[in-house]
Amino acid sequence: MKDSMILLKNIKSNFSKGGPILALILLCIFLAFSNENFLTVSNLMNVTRQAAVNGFLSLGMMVCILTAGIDLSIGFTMTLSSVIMAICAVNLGWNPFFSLLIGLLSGSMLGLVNGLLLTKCKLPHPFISTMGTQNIYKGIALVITGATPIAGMPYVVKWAGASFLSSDPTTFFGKIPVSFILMLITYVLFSIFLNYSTLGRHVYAVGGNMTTAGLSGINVDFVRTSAYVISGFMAACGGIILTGRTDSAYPLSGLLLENDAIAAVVIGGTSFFGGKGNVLGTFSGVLLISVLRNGLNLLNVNADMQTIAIGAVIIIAVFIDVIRNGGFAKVKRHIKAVSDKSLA
Amino acid sequence: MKDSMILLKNIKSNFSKGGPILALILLCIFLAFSNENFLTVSNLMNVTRQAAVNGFLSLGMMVCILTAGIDLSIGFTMTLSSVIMAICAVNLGWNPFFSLLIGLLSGSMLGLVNGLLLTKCKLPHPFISTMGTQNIYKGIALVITGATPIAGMPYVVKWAGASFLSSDPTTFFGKIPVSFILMLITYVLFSIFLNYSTLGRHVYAVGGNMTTAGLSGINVDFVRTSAYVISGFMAACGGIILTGRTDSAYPLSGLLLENDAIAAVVIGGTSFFGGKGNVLGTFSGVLLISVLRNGLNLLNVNADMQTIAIGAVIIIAVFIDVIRNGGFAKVKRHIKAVSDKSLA
Amino acid sequence: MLQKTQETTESVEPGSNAPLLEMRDITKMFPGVVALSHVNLVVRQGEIHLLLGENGAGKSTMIKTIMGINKPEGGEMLWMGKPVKLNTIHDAYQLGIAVIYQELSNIPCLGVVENMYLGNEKKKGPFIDWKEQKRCAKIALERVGLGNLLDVPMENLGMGQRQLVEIARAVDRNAKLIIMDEPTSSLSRSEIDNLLDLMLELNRQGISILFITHKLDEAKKVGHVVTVLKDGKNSGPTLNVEDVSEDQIIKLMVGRELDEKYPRRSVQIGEEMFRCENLCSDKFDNISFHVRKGELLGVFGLVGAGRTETMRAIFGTYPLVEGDIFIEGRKGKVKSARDAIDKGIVLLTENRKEEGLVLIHNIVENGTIVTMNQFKNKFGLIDNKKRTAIVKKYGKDLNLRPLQPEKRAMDFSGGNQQKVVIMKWLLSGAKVFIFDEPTKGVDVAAKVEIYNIMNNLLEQGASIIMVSSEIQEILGMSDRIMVMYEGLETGIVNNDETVDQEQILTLATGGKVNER
Amino acid sequence: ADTDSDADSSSGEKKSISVIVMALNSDYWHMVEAGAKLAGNEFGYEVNVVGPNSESDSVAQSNMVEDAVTNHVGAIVLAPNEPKVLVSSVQKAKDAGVPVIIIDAALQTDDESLYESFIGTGNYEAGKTAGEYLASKLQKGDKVALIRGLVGQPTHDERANGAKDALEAAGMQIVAIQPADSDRGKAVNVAENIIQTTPDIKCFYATNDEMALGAYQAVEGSQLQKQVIVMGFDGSFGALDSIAEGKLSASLAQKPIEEGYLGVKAAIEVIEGKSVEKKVNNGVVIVDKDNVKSFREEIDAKVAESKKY
Ligand SMILES: Nc1ncnc2c1ncn2[C@@H]1O[C@H](COP(=O)(O)OP(=O)(O)OP(=O)(O)O)[C@@H](O)[C@H]1O
Ligand SMILES: Nc1ncnc2c1ncn2[C@@H]1O[C@H](COP(=O)(O)OP(=O)(O)OP(=O)(O)O)[C@@H](O)[C@H]1O
Ligand SMILES: [Mg+2]
Ligand SMILES: [Mg+2]
Repeated sequence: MKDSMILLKNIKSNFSKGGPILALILLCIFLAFSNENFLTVSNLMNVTRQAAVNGFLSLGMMVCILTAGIDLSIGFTMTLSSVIMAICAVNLGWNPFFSLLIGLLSGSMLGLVNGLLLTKCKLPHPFISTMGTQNIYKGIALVITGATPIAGMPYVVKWAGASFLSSDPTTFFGKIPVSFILMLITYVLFSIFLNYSTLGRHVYAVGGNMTTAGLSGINVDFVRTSAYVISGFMAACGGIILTGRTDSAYPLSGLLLENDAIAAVVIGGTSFFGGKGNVLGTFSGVLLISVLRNGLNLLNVNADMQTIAIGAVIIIAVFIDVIRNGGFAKVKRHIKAVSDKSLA
Repeated sequence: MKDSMILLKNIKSNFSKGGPILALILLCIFLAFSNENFLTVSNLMNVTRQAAVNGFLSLGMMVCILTAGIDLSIGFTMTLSSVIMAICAVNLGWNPFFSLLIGLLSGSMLGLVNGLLLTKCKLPHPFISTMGTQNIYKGIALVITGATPIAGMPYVVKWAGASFLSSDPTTFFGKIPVSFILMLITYVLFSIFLNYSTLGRHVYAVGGNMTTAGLSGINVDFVRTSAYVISGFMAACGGIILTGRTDSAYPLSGLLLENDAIAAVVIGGTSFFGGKGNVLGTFSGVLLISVLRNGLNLLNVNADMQTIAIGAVIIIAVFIDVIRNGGFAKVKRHIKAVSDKSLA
Repeated sequence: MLQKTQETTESVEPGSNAPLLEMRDITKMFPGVVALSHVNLVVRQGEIHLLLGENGAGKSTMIKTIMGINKPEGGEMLWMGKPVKLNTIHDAYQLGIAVIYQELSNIPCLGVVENMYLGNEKKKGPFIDWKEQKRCAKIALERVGLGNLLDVPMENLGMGQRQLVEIARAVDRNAKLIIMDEPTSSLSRSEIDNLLDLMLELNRQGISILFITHKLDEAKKVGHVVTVLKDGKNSGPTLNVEDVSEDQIIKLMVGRELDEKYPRRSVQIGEEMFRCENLCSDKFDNISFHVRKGELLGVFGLVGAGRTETMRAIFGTYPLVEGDIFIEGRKGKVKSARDAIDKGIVLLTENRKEEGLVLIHNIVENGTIVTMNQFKNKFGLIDNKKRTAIVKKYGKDLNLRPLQPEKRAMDFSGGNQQKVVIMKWLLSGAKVFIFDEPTKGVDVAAKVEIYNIMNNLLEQGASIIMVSSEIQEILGMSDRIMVMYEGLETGIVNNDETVDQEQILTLATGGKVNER
Repeated sequence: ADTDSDADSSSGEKKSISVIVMALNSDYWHMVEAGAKLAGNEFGYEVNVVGPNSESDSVAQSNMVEDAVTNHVGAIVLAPNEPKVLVSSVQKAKDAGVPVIIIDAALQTDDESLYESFIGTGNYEAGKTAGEYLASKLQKGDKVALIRGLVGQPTHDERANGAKDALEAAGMQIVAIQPADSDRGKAVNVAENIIQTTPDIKCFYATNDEMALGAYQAVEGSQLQKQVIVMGFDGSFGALDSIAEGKLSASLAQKPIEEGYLGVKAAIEVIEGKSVEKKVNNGVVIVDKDNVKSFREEIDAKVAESKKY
């Protein structure tokens, strides 16, 4: 009896959390009616696979935004770390797993630089510092590759980025991409991390009110720095997926990827002012963007129109969230008050 | 006696405002020693001319940032308004001045859309709404031009963007670009606007504390919307200069221009949290970026290294400001305490 | 380094006079300010120690120094007789010091339990042990009377409840010393009484309390000893509360005697200036009152009674569903703050830092934010010289200290900040002033100055509506008193000899008294 | 082309040549750089190769032209990344007496006196050649998809349009023209999505090699590599490797090394007062598995040589 009440409440609260899911479902319904290929298993798996890279980046971005920050360098952090990994694995011929580790480590280090610029050098806002490092990381990636892609990734990288659970494409598992499963696992882990670990909760606290968090004995600098390290690490993960998927690490791969990540996070309902947001929302945001691009391709929409559609969807998705969350609260309150009055 | 004291104080206070000027001077000194062509009149005028477009965009961006906002669509607002102007003037053959007016008007309207999305649709942060409109404006510009440039601008546009005060290049005035003078005039006007007009002061108040401003009878929505209209208008001005300079309006002209504008504004000492900043700072920021790019070109630094240099300069310039403003007071104190300790 | 202290499990006998915390010769400087200069403070075991002083005297700075947030330039700290040096707040917690800061330190978007354990989570392995946290939180919250609020987000609580959560946090940490920096400034009467009772109860259990407040009556009610700070220095030695009178304490704080806590005025009350009838919204219903020229209408009620919303509705910044407003007898509608200002109604919000000032801007900007347009010269440009001159003049009249127009609002003390807010409204030439909690967090001397300003206004023919949760202030200043309870008007009484505190409090808790 | 520029005072030493490419962020332009350096060395001139960060940044490129003029270079070799936008800066160079050689993409102007010589094929023509090649490998009515760079970027507009016109003329069915912003990762997505709607696709043509390699990745992922031809543009090293491995079917190479070499050579000739041809068509090569080996060897040799200096 009581349990079922709680369950109901939980479902309701989860659904009310899920504004972006609503936008996602609407879009899917529209696409299902517009193109018969959209709702096929192979296409849906297609979408999930295409979501993976942005999926990883968005998680990192989300953590930064939760602390009321932002990481504009995320795209080229990804590029630089994957390029470093590729150099180790391909040019230097080192052990693939060791190279992978180096890649992940470089990503974290690049994130650390962002974090330290913010907390130790006291740069006023991560927008600036990461805008700076974005350029620096990009430049370094171009310099160390000589602007040439590095092809021929080791098997483990290709496995992560391009393969399926089973090698037989006729079976069910043969249709499920490894990258999507990896992404799913990461999302679950992140959900646990953000909800049940000290650092995770501190991320919310710092984003909610930095001064208060500091006065409560939270090491704010540590939390903020960690957010950027996590972001760098996730970027490196995304880099591995992308490198595997394209079988090459190329120095411009990160171009503008931060925009998709920010869009996914914000569409997912994370507050731009920090402290509020959840993994499920970001997940929906990531899928929404992926579905959108897939749909535009399936419908063979003109290139220029695609740009417009993407802009419009960003605005509409956020707007739906605004309405749902009572951003028009004042208006609503007024309406409610008026109607209460007329009933009395 | 007393006057000279005041003068001294004024200079000091202006200089302390002028952190970015310091960075600019340092850079200029360095370049003057590294390349004999840097300090020639013709090159300096070159720099100023190259600064003009960003100069206009940065002013608009600055007003938005002063209200604690941002206008990521500024680049494509510029593009779309200049493309509209070009269509009127070239394709439709309308009166040049009338077309110019339409261009400026479209810029303001596009800005108005940004403002209304923020204030009427209550989108949470201009970062999102202008990221959306950026894509939309870009798409529209591509659609209405069919993705091809429009060349053959009327004389007045070319005069503004490409000509010199005098047509005789051997005279002094023949070396001074009209666009730079227009930019200078606009900066002076803006300085007056921001310091001596009600709306200008309200921009600061709203950025400093939106709630207080609202409760003090300031129409916050109006001020914020105005900021984006101004930004749109300035973008259109920048568009005219660029169109004149290149004698063509092309649909990708706005790509990534918002980054340079943001960088100039923030390097110029405007607070990313709103309410603080001045025109002189932005001016130095604009020149700094322009000098930097010019210098790197003169020194034949290759593109990758230029990217790195620009990233580094963004960070360093902001860092200088942090130090100057005593952001490191704590650190300094700490160092002092430690050294006191070790001496004792 | 942090010195480990012995864990003493048995509670200390109250009255035993061993020093618990000693701050010796503390000096703390901020750029341009000496916040503390050779200050000594000894808190003994089992005592409630009052730390008093004017706004800006350095009380909060002292607290932050104790907690290791401020690193002092000079002086030392002793805990139970042993010198200690705190590097982080955790060191303080470790010793058994808990603190409730002046600015509430909770995070509204997180839950109550989570807020209690913020920075000090109970863990099971790498994860937070939510169950254990909940269990412990429940015990602590029950001690402060909030046992049923476990699952609520902080933002749904009232101010008083939030304050209690902070205390529960301190209790849960087994603190030996709880420091409270003005915990009562945003609480209602009954909440204050609750809190004071709780303090006495905690004290009985052997916990020492360092208590900062500007309300001397409550201070005298619970305090054992008192230390007064003035301009960052000790103003006299620590005294037993029983041995000193309120006036003596005030003299230590201010450096002179205050003539009268509630200065009298002689004003001829004139015709009606403002009237509202039947105001309704979601937070209040059926509010009708009027105020006349030269009259001060006090509005009393418990926190949450809906007074703020009512005033905001009059000021045009809260949606009004129904009701009429008359200004000087003429019916009018107030659509926005600007509209209200233009019609001569202004509102001093209760929250001066967030809603009254632009903290990063200077006094000239803040003072003229409402009236910018009045300073235009013939070219339509704002005349900054004129602005500065007027602000200086008004600042002088209001006794603003320091009188530096270029100084940022954030660098002024609370009372002086309030004066800046008052200045901006004075400049607007309003006729009806609504003061919402005008003396919240303001020291005794500054309070009197603010009362004098109000009296001046009344003498010049203005009308004032003063919302306050402090009954003395209401009784001391009002001509008439309106009382609200849960959004309803429970009575308007003339403030003459026949009115007493009990009557008003009865009204404020919903009881009825004959209307006059 | 003799000039009255004041920089002539330093007549004793040889002037430098500034090569300004569309962007210095791909193999292609690095090969142009190599060719340019080669020529510089051969004739004993200092050659500086610069370029903006992105092929769509025409303003930066205009600035580079102006800055080169300021630097009193002897001549400018320019690959304009916008055919109209760059006209005004070339005009400035001409006004200052600095001769300009255009390479790779044409400058769209009526005033041919602005530049001394144009060396290259033009992207539209090259795209057409690619289209014709593909048509020869396909059956009439086969389904073809085009993956292109940023919309509004003239290079890619022309490459796409040229191929489209040729393919349509030969009776192929073009099922999609979709943008992938010259990015390999995006191209994989786009190609995958196109395969969803058109599983019987016969050919992908991409307007640069990066996108072609991405498209091939998608084709391979769907195990269609046997039936689908994937062709790129540029003849980059990655593409050449892939062709050699039998993956990518072909790439259209515009002979970047020659382009750089001939551009600088022409510039030197102009400086030394010799006359140059107004328009040089240096031709294109379609590299496929038949000629990839020889083509690669030739390039490697030249690059190695240019690296020596
Ligand atoms: N972080 C800081 N930077 C600069 N000055 C400061 C800082 N904190 C406090 N001050 C200054 O130190 C002095 C003491 O301030 P403090 O907050 O301790 O006063 P207080 O006694 O708590 O006053 P109130 O009763 O208003 O809370 C004031 O002049 C204040 O302006
Ligand atoms: N969500 C909140 N965040 C911060 N402060 C709040 C919040 N809600 C209420 N307060 C503050 O708590 C106090 C009580 O607010 P509430 O709205 O419950 O009462 P009220 O209508 O202001 O009643 P009154 O003015 O009669 O005290 C006020 O000081 C208000 O500013
Ligand atoms: Mg204090
Ligand atoms: Mg209130």
